Amino acid sequence: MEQTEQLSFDFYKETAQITRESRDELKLHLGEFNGPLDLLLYLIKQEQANIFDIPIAKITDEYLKYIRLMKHLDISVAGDFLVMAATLIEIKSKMLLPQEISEKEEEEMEDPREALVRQLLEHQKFKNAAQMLYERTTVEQAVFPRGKIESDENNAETNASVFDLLGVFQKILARHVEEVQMEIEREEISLADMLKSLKKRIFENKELSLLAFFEEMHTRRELVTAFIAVLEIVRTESVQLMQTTTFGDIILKKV
Amino acid sequence: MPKTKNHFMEVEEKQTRSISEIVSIVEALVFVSDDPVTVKIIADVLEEDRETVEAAVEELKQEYETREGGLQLREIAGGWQLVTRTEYHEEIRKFLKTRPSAKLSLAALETLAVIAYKQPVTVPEILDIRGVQSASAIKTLLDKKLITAKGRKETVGRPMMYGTSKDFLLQFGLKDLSELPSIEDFEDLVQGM
Amino acid sequence: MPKTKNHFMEVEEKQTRSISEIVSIVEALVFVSDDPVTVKIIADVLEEDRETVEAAVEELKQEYETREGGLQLREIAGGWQLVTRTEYHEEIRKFLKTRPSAKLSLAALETLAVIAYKQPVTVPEILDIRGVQSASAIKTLLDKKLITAKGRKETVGRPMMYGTSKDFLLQFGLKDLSELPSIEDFEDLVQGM
Repeated sequence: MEQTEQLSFDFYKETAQITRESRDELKLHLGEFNGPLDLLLYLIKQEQANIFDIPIAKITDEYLKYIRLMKHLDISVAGDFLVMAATLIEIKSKMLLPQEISEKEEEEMEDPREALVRQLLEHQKFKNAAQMLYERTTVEQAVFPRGKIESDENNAETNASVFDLLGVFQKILARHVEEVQMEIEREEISLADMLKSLKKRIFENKELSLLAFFEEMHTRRELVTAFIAVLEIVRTESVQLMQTTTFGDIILKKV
Repeated sequence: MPKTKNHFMEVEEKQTRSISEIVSIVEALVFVSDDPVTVKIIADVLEEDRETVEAAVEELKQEYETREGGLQLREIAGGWQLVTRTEYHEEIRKFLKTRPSAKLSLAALETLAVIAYKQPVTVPEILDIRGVQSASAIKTLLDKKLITAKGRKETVGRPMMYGTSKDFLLQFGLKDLSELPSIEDFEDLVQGM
Repeated sequence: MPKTKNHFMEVEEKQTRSISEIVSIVEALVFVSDDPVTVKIIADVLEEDRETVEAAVEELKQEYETREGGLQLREIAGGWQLVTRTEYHEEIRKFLKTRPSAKLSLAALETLAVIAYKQPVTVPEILDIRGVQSASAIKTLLDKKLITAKGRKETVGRPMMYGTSKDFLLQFGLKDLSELPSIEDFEDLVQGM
C-alpha cells in the first residue's frame, strides 16, 4: 500500500511542499507557486540571511542540493529552476573573481547580486499582494447575493467575449465526445425508440437520407436496429424508399 | 452577550441566539433562497424550535410592514419570500427594460460558437454538434444580426447554411474571422508558452 | 399622500416623489437587479437628478446599518448591491448546502496579483516577476472570468495582454481598481521576512 503523506502548503510560512512517497523517498513537490524565487526566499530565510547581502556561495550550495532532490519534476517547471541555478552559479563565480578594478569601470561596478535581489524583492511584494487578495476573497465568501427571483428568468443571459465563445465551443465538443462514448457504453437503443426517432425525423423534414441516418449510428447493433426500423417504417407507414440515381443515396420519403 | 451561563454541551451553545439574531438570520435565508422558504426548513437549519422561528418570521414581517420600504415579506405556497412592493411596479418594469440587451443566453452563445467555428453550417449540423434543437437560438441570433444566411446546401432537403455577420465581428472586437482564437491557441496556453 | 396639490403637467407629477419614496424605490431596484446598480441608471429610470438619488442611496445604506438585520447595502464594482451580512455565513452555507467555494490556488492568486497591479500585462512579463510559468494559472483565471484578454502587445510575437475583469472586482469586494492598496504598501513587509 502506497501511503502518501502530504504536508500542505501554509500560506503564511514559506515552507516548500514536501510529499513523502513510499520507499523512504522524499520528493519535493514544486507546484507552480513554489518556483525558484520562492525556493530562494525560503533558503535565505532558513539561513537567516540578510536579503540585501545574500551569502551567495552558501545559498547556491543549498539551492543546488534541493535541485538534486528534484528528479521527477514537470519539465517546464524544472526548467525555471535550472535557469535560476545557472544564474546563481554565474553570480557566485563573478563574486569569486579577484576584484580587478580598472579605473574606467570602477564607477560602473555593480554588485553581481543586485539584479537578483531586485527580482526577489519584486516577487516578495507580489506574494504579499496575493496574500491580501486571499484575505479579501475569504471575506467575500462570507457574503451572499439574493436568490433567483422571477425577473431573472426573463433575463437568463450571460455576457460574452471571444474567449467565452471559444470556451463554450470546446465544451460542446467535449460534451459531444462524451455523449458518443456514453451511447456506446450504455444499453443499445431499443427498436421502439429507434422507430420513434426515425418517424419524427421523416415527418418533420418530409424526407431523410438513409445514408445520413445510418451514419449517425455508433455501433453495429445500432446500425442493425436502424435497418430494421427502416424496413418496419416502410411496411407500416406511408413512407417510400426512393433512389434517384443507380448508386445514389436512398431517400426515405413521406408519401 | 447571550452567553450568560456556562454550557457543557455544544448543542446547547447553539440555543443561545437572541431573537433579534434569529430574525436577522431568517431575513438572510429568505433573501438567498431561490424559492419560498418554510418555517420548518429554517428551524431545521438553525436547530431552533418551530415556535421560535415562527415568532421571528412574524417579527420580520411586522418590521417590513412598519418600514414601508421597497420590499415586503410575504407568505406564498407555504413558504416565505422577499418581493418588491406592488407600488413600485412601474419603476421596476422600466428599470428591467433598461438592462443591456447585448447579452446572449447560453443557448444562443453555444449556437453562435458552433456557427462561428464551423461556418457555413446548417441547422441539422448544429443539432448534431449541440445535441439540442437550436431553432429559437438561431432566430435570436438572426434578430440580433450576429449571423446571416449563406445560401442553401446542396444536399437532402437543401437546408439553409448560416455564418457570422459583420456585426458579429464588431461585437466581439474582431478584425476578421482569422482573429478568432483557435483551439490550438488555447491548448498552447494550457501547456505553457 | 404626496399628491397635496393639483398638477398641471405630467412632468411635474414625476418630481413629486418624497425622498422616502425614492429610498424605497432604490431599495426595490437594487433588489431586483442581478448586477450592482449604478446611481446613474437609477437616476435615469426615475428621471430624478443624481444628487437626489445619491442622497437616497446613502440614506438606505444608513438604514441597513442601523437596522443590523440580515442584509447590507454595499458599493461594489461601481454600483450598489444588497448582500447578506458576513456574520451569518455559516447558517447560510448550511441552508444552501454549499461549502466555501473552491479557493484559488496560491499560484493563481499570485498570478492574479501580478495582473491586477501590472495590467495590461503579457505572459512573459508575468513570468519575469513570478519566476515560473503561469500558463495553467492564467487558464484558471480566464475560466473563472477573473481576467480578460486585452488585445495584443505590439512587440515580438505579439503576446496577448491580460487585465482584470468586473468579476474580479465583485469577487474581491472592490469598488474599482483604485481601491486596491498600492503595491508599495507591501514593500515594508519585505524587510520583515
